Amino acid sequence: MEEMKAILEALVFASEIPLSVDRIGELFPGTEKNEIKKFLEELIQEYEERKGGIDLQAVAGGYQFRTRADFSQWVKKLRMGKPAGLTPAALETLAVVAYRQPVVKADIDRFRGVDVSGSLKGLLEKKLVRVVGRKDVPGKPILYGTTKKFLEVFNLKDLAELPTLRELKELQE
Amino acid sequence: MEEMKAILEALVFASEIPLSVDRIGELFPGTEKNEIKKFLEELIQEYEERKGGIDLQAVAGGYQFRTRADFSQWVKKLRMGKPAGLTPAALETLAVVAYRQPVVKADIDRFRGVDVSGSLKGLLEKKLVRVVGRKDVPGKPILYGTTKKFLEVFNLKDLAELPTLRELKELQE
Amino acid sequence: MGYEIKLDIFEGPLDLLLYLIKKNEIDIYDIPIALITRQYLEYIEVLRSLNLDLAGEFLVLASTLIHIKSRMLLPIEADEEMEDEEDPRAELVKQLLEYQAFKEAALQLDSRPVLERDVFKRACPLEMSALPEDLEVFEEMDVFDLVKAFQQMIAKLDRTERMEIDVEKMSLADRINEIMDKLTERKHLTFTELLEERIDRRWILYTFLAVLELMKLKMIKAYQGDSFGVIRIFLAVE
Repeated sequence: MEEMKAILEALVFASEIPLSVDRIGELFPGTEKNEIKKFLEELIQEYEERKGGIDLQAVAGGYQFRTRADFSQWVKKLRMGKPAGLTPAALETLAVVAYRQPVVKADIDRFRGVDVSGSLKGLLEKKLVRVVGRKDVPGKPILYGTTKKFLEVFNLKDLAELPTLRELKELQE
Repeated sequence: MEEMKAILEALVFASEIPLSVDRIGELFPGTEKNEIKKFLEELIQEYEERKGGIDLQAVAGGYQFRTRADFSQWVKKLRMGKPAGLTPAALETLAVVAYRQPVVKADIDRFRGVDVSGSLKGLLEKKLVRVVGRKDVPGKPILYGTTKKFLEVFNLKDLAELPTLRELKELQE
Repeated sequence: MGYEIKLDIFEGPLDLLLYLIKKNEIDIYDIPIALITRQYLEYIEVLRSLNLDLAGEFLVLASTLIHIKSRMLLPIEADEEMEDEEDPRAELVKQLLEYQAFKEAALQLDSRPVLERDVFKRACPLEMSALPEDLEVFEEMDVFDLVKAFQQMIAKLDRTERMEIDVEKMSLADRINEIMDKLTERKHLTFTELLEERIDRRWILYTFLAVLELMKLKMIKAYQGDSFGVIRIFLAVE
């Protein structure tokens, strides 16, 4: 492949947004925009004729690689099993439960300085946190702890494997 | 292009992490993994011969599209020089972890002859190193190892692809 | 700050030593210790005069070198003993060779096509309709993030709220979870049953401490028939 065309392909592929001809032009001050455009149209043509899994498309004022629409069901299937992460709020709540367990919700609230109802519910649904028991005091508050799944997800043999705060602090000094 | 090959190309392109044959296998329960692998190897070959801007590569236990290394200067220009790369100190610490894993901090300190707290923390934050457990000796020190991201970042198929340490081999002989 | 500058010159005392050995074209297996010690100390002086904050490790190696030097100066009393006695430099040589190997390995790593430096992956997010997230699937998460989240939180709390959480406390949490699981399943248990006939002292200790903690938290109740009778443990709240 012609080098200029290959470079354009690399740029479009690595760009965080659909790449416009103007932006490319800034990188190649000596090159005519029409020429850049010609190369990109050639690439579009080539990908179309090849009938592979990806296409180069002109979208939103720029160029972008996309998977062929015919295969969207497969891509969706792949993405469905996409591992879900935790929000920072959920992670903080989880950290309090992990390190202070068994712990009542009021204590987690106090620790985080906000009402943790939402993130706690999410963690219970994700089966990272569970009800360990109830306290025999007025109101019989629920005590929360972490689950086996929590250990699995964080790749821990047991809770004693969790790094202690002191150990982390030592790293920072 | 054969449809199955085109679907595989779309999936690899769409995946945010290097896509493993096992994961693809889950989507195609009736298909032999060897067949999937064969198609992917064919794709690798095709991209190589095409000499375009992108290559398909086998990294970190999976497959991923990447820009050709020859064009790194252009992509860097496009991305406006986000500084990348590790300091020599971080690289040395990373090398010790990679070759000696699972390894405790005291051993990394000893191998490098300095306190590695700072660089170790940086590597943990960059997700190149992770906590893998505790060593079953008094004090139960934390054991560190490398991550999948380490393989991804350094373009390694797996840890076995790391070159053997020259001097250590000599020592053992 | 000074520490950072120093790191730009040598990655550590072993790095400096290795540099001196290479500069003098010395056989690493037969280091002329007097010469190297002198040069090493000179370099340290130079670094110091440049007002660079020398890390303690540089001084530790200096004293190791001096110690080796003095041992090599000691008269050898008998030839046979010489045979048995290890070369005082052996340990240092081993350390240097290991360090050198890792240093090389680090350079090799750096020479690979590094992601986001030499090669780049697709950066544009895929345009797709909203996808359901599968709640049952998780990527493996990093414990480091969890600890950091907790640490950042307690940093904001009063000093009285801060507490050290150590391995012992977490071992106790493990035991508490196990005991509560069993009790939920079996309604009541004896202390002996909790011990599962294991005689590991730590296990017995943690079981005992966990029972005490659970009683303190009013999560369980323990009853004893008579003063030497069986201790039965129940959930405090069904």
